[in-house]
Amino acid sequence: MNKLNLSKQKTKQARKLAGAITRPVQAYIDTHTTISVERTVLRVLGANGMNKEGVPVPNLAVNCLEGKLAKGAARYWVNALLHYDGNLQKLNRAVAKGKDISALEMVSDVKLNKVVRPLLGTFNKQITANVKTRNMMLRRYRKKDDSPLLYLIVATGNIYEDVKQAEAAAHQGADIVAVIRTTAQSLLDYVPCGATIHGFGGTYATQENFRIMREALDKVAHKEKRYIRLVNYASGLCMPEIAAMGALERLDMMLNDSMYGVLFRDINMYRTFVDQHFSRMLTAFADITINTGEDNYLTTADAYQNAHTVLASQFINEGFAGNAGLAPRLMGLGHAFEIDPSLKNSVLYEIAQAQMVREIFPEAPIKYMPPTKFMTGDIFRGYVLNSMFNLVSGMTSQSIHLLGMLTEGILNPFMQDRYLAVKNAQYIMNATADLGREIQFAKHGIIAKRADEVLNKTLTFLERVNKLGLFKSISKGLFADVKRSPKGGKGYAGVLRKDSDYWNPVEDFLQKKLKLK
Amino acid sequence: MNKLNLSKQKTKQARKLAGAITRPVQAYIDTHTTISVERTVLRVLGANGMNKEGVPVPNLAVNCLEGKLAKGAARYWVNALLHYDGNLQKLNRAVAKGKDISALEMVSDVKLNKVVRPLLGTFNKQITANVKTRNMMLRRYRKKDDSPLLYLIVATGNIYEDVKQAEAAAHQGADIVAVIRTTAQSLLDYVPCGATIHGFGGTYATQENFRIMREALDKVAHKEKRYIRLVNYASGLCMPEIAAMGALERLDMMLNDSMYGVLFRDINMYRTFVDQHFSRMLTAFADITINTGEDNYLTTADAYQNAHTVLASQFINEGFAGNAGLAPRLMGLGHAFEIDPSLKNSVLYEIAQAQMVREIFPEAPIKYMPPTKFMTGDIFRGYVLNSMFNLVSGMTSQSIHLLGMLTEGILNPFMQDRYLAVKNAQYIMNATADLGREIQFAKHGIIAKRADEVLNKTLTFLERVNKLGLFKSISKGLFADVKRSPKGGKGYAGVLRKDSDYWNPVEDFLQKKLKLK
Amino acid sequence: MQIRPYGDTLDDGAVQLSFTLPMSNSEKSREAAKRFVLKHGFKRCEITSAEALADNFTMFVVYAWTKLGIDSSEVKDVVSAAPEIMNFDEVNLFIKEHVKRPIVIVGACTGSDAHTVGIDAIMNMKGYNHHFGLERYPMVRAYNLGAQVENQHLIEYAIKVKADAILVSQIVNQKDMHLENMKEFISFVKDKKVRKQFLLIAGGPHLNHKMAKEAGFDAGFGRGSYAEHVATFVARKLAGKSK
Amino acid sequence: MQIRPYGDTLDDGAVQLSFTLPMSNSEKSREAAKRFVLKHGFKRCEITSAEALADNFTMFVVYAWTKLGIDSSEVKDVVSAAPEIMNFDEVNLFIKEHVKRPIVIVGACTGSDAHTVGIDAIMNMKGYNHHFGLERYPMVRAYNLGAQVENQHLIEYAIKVKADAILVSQIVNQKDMHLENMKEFISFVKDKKVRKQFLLIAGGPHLNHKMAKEAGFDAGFGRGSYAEHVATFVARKLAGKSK
Ligand code: B12
Ligand code: B12
Ligand SMILES: Cc1ncc(COP(=O)(O)O)c(C=O)c1O
Ligand SMILES: Cc1ncc(COP(=O)(O)O)c(C=O)c1O
Repeated sequence: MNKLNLSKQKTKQARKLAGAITRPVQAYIDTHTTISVERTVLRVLGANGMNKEGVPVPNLAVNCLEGKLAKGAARYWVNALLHYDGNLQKLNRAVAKGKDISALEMVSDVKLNKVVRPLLGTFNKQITANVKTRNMMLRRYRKKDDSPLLYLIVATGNIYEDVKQAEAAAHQGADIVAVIRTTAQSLLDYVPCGATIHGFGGTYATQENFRIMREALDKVAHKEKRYIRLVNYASGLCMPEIAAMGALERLDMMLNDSMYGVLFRDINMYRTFVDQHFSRMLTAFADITINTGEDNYLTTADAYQNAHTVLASQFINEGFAGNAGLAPRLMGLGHAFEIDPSLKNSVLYEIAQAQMVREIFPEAPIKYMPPTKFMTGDIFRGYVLNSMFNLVSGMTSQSIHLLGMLTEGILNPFMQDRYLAVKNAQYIMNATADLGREIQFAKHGIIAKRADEVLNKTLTFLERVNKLGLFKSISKGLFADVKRSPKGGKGYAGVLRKDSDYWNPVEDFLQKKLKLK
Repeated sequence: MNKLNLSKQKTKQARKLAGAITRPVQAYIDTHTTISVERTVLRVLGANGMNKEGVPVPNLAVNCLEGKLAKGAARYWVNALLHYDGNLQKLNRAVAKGKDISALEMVSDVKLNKVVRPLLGTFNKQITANVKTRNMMLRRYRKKDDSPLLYLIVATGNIYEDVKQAEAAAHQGADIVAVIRTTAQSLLDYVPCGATIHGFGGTYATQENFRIMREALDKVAHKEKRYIRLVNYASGLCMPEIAAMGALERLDMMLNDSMYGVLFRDINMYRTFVDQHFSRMLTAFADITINTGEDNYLTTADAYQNAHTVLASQFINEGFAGNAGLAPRLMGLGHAFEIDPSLKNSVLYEIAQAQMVREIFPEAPIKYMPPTKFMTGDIFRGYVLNSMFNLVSGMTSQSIHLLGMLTEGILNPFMQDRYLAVKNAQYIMNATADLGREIQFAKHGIIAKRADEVLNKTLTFLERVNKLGLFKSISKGLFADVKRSPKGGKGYAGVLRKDSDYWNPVEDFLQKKLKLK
Repeated sequence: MQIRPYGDTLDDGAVQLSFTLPMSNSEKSREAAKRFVLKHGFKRCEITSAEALADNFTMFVVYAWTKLGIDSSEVKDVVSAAPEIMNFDEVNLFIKEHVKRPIVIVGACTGSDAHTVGIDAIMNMKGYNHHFGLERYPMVRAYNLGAQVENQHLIEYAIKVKADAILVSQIVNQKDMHLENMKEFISFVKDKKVRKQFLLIAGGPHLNHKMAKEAGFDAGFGRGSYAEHVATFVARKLAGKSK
Repeated sequence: MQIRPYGDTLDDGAVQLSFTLPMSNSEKSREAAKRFVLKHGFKRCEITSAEALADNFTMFVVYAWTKLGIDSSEVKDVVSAAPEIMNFDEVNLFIKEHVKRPIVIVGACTGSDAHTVGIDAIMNMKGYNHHFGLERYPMVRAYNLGAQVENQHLIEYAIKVKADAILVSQIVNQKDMHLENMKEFISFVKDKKVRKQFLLIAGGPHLNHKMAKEAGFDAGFGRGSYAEHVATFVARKLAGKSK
């Protein structure tokens, strides 16, 4: 696909710059860990459950390692496991009851290595089985054409209500169901446990909730003869933990961005960069597609003016993702249809941007967000904006198509809003099924020129970021008009330089599996 | 504009066939007149008013000419005028009171010719002034771009309510307002008089109603700084009379088709062919754009299967219109967006057909009808169908764009439906303003192939019609799946062969003006 | 059990509305719109959009929440004319076995209504939406008289061909003309004293079984009806086995 | 005078509705939908579309006609916070002439609400929709504290900079949290005994003047508000010349 005549040379240069930008950050990542990464390691190694106050075992375990965490929590966990006869259940129970695992006598590294192997084996088996099941179901209910996957959200706050709405969504035609998280969860430094029925504008991401929804969607998949992908958020202060949970419960996609938390949730940047790397190794291993969050830039900044920041961020996300072993086919790079609809030729610009992203990242399953910012209380107008979005998405072969809700400007979607959204997309994508293949763009026309212009601006922008360095660029507000200081934001205290004898068998395992070392 | 690579050769051939098809019909037309043509002549020569029972003077006058009409009603009218001292008012009053103008002593032809001259002069002045006023206003409120003219209907049945709704429509953004006629008017063999407030699914076409609406639209034009074109129907048994009324009251467009009445109103074909010719001479002289009715074919027959009958009919309408002195720029050839929306690539086929019509008739102000047949009670779905219609219309540069109503499948449009329709079209046409210029179609792609296929089928079809002759083709149901016998249908009794001394000074006048002789 | 609309939670009673008030667009007319909605029993409402259609007309989009519901027992008795539809083959077989002769059906779009597409959809050979029309049924003799047919003429024709059932199509419902016309039809049938001879069936986008029954017909069919609905109903009735 | 919706004729009372019932799509649920609508005072209604959203959920599109209207006198008293808006230049001039000093305005999006775009639209330099924000007004000192700001913090900040007016933005209205939060704000202001010191102004897509007044604010602004609305209101109030 090459309709825009984009310069290969320029995209190569952009990737080079993104490499240069991410390199120093990656060096930092490689030498650091976070409390959240450590908790994730424990989860992978079987940490589970919570105490009476609802504090999860991984948190309890890590909390008692103050001062020692830079050696790797795994060391103490696996050591403790030996003290409990290798019985995870017992260990979990003990930690939940307040057992301090830092105070136990330490065995040799050789011993630790031996004990950890079956734990990793179990993990390996679980994840491999999940990947197999997914692939089997995908093959069984293969989609007939290459039109975008239709993505619907549910957000009742109650996992059981969510299930009902997800079933309805699947019935209506969704290929993907995302369970929106309750508002403030990204700022919690732990992941709640169990099935939950109270959320605010969304439902808690818990492993049990994941399991319940997965089961429900598998059931409905057989009924509708369509595999329904499940999405949640590996994002916020517990990014890698949720990634692990998702891997275990066979989620198919994870919202996961290398900078979103920094920019939009004021999470510390060091914390985020380290966390995103570990999360992505996990999702890569579990064959889970990430969805990046560049679309968010366009809700606070003008979408026409700032198209290049989206592309720049995609290159950076791509760079980081590559570092974590994610194949391009798992990089759901994000962007959005957010240009002011009153702008003359706005749809042409949207086509230009969507086609550009499609061509620059040919293997990536591009995630395309519907209009949100310019959605008002006039649902009829909104319905038509969505139809243009559907048109552009289909004709530029976007991959992950978030359905626009005609009530976006008003309230959380009603059940009927989802139905209308699916019908809109299905009609337009079928009625224009081959439009993309059918048309060429004028060589120096508005569309081709616009794409070239955005690419040029992106290069200039990346050069600037490279000169300043990513940390400084963010603190100067180059992305999304938001300024964050390197040591500010939530969660910086949870970042640690790895000790020389830092031990992380899960990391080692993942790196080996992903051929990163 | 040549995006489809349509064969010039084939379109030339189609025009040749249309010429061959219309020629024998035209020969019939030239040697015949109808009661409606004769009434029209009298109207042009000042016949006006009605009797106590509401029978219009033109009808009263023509009615008393039984057996003599083949000599031309003008002869008797002008002769009678001499008997009333050249005072039209007196003559009209006398006829309304029952005066038989056939019984009066006849003066010489020379005398008649002399007396008719000032009458024609008055008519000439009125119409010329109308054309001038229109052109002046059009220049004054010139549209900035070449996007389609937005066409809205009003249909309250009450001319004063119509005015309110037309004003609102203009405020909302209409360029054209059509006053829909009351249901059965096309079958009346007279045109009612005066302002009317009771209609059924529409408002009576009367000269006074025309005047009232014209005045209102001129007022609103100054307010909105946009000339608002007024449309009515020169169609049915009184086709030429209404054309004359429209010319006098400065209507800007007239629904007028050479076969619509035959196919959809079961009006006799001879009657219709003769009437349409005279109507069109009048509209040509008054610089009024006709709108043909090919769109109607697609409401009873499948729009994909029968696209070629539309194109064939357009060639035939073009042929007849040319015979009547209409310039291509006044030929609003009709077609419609009526392909089953569930058909894969339906929008591509719509693009193909719309672009094809645009290219084959480059100077004609193509009239494009919105989806109607596939509009259901689901207004949201309907709103999106209309948005695709708006898209196709804008990108293929249609000229006269009838706005689709989201309630089309349910009821006569509400005021808010018109507003929503305008907003939909304005958004899409602005957001895709340059899309047509921006894209090319794949050389042997679906669109180009489809257009070629329709053109080929049209040729075959026209050949068949030519072989059978138009009269026989219609009686065999070749158009719109409707069969009509040559002498069947309404109004055949009103067709007469012209006598050798037939006198029609209005026809002579028009032919001279239009340089037809 | 009380039934209420479901927005995003059971019984939240959420309803979307739109309408136009003959007032200019202002805080005052927004308040008027709100009160108008609340006057209809809604407990809460929000004007989400207000757009001027003209100087003195404003269109509102409103979301409203109600506590009023309907009792499911209220609607228990509702039945459709042919609750269990037989398909093309089943109907023909059923007629062969139970009626034991072809059935005769006459239909038209009556009065001033000129819309043929609806009655054609039911009767013509090719049918509609991939559902064959009655003319295609081996066990049905179908006569489609087209549109703008006088009620009298239709009845006389039905008598002439000894029809089992008469189909009346009505598309236009402005000023309730469909109901008027249907009532006229029934009164003519009664005048002619042939009411018992025919199954009388009405159809059209603004009709349903209940409305048709109320107008004196035996059955009514609305939007989305096909030939097999009619055929099933007629066949079962003639076989005395309607369910 | 009674005011009723206008479909295509004065007082026809036509309203469009859509909603979902937790019932399967059937003649029965269509009847239920109809009765549900009629229960809300409509005289006549037509189900124009019924679509299954899931096995047990059906969405309806309905047109209904009502005879209920509202009395125009009922809504006579409705006023907006700033009925006659001054533009950018006029406001600045007005402040210069009548207040005779720059006015100080502090604003934030409060509570857990993280939406900054609304308050930015009113306050930031660049404004919104080609309407400059308050920061650009020469005669206004504007302090925008952003989103997720605690009510307490906002009030203390206002006291500190001697603000004339405090702007509170509330975007999220789920479970009425905007109103809760506004009430909390007012009670803190009262606790601090500074109610009289400030003009209190609330804004957001789910608010209007009336609602804000009811919550204890001096003014409220809804969708489509711009800086000049706020500036006009504050300037006039401070000059004692509000109209
Ligand atoms: C095509 C059409 C026309 C064509 C008709 C061609 C023809 N030969 O039929 C033409 C262009 C001639 C036309 C003219 C007019 N039309 Co018209 N037309 C339509 C249109 C676009 C489609 C109708 C259609 O074909 N539907 C498809 C069929 C298959 O659906 P259906 O009729 O509902 O039938 C189904 C069911 O109802 C049922 N059914 C129907 N009949 C029967 C009978 C039996 C026994 C059974 C069992 C079932 C059954 O089964 C069918 C299949 O599922 C509709 C809008 C729309 N989208 O519905 C307007 C519409 C019906 N027309 C309308 C109007 C007002 C007119 C005019 C009066 C306009 C005018 N002022 O000139 C004229 C005059 C017609 C007249 N005197 O009756 C209005 C009616 C408004 C109303 N609610 O009363 C509509 C709704 C458009 C609108 N929104 O204004 N029209
Ligand atoms: C952009 C956006 C976001 C961005 C916010 C970025 C930012 N920094 O602001 C991000 C992506 C972060 C976001 C997150 C969320 N959002 Co949000 N978001 C939106 C969106 C798309 C646009 C809002 C917007 O910018 N509008 C443009 C501005 C200019 O309009 P406005 O805010 O109405 O302001 C105008 C007037 O109201 C008024 N005004 C506003 N404030 C004030 C103050 C004063 C003093 C005055 C005078 C006037 C005034 O003047 C302004 C100019 O005219 C809306 C949907 C929509 N189209 O409205 C959803 C929306 C507001 N979000 C919603 C939700 C639920 C969320 C989340 C809770 C989702 C989740 N579960 O994670 C989160 C969490 C946020 C939180 N804790 O509050 C819902 C709210 C539902 C409801 N009715 O309660 C909406 C409606 C989307 C939806 N349909 O579900 N969101
Ligand atoms: C990449 C990414 N992560 C997370 C989120 C959700 O945000 P949070 O859960 O932090 O509120 C979004 C929201 O759009 C996102 O794009
Ligand atoms: C060319 C033409 N004439 C007339 C009409 C109106 O029909 P009538 O007034 O005969 O009912 C139409 C309707 O669409 C038409 O296309």
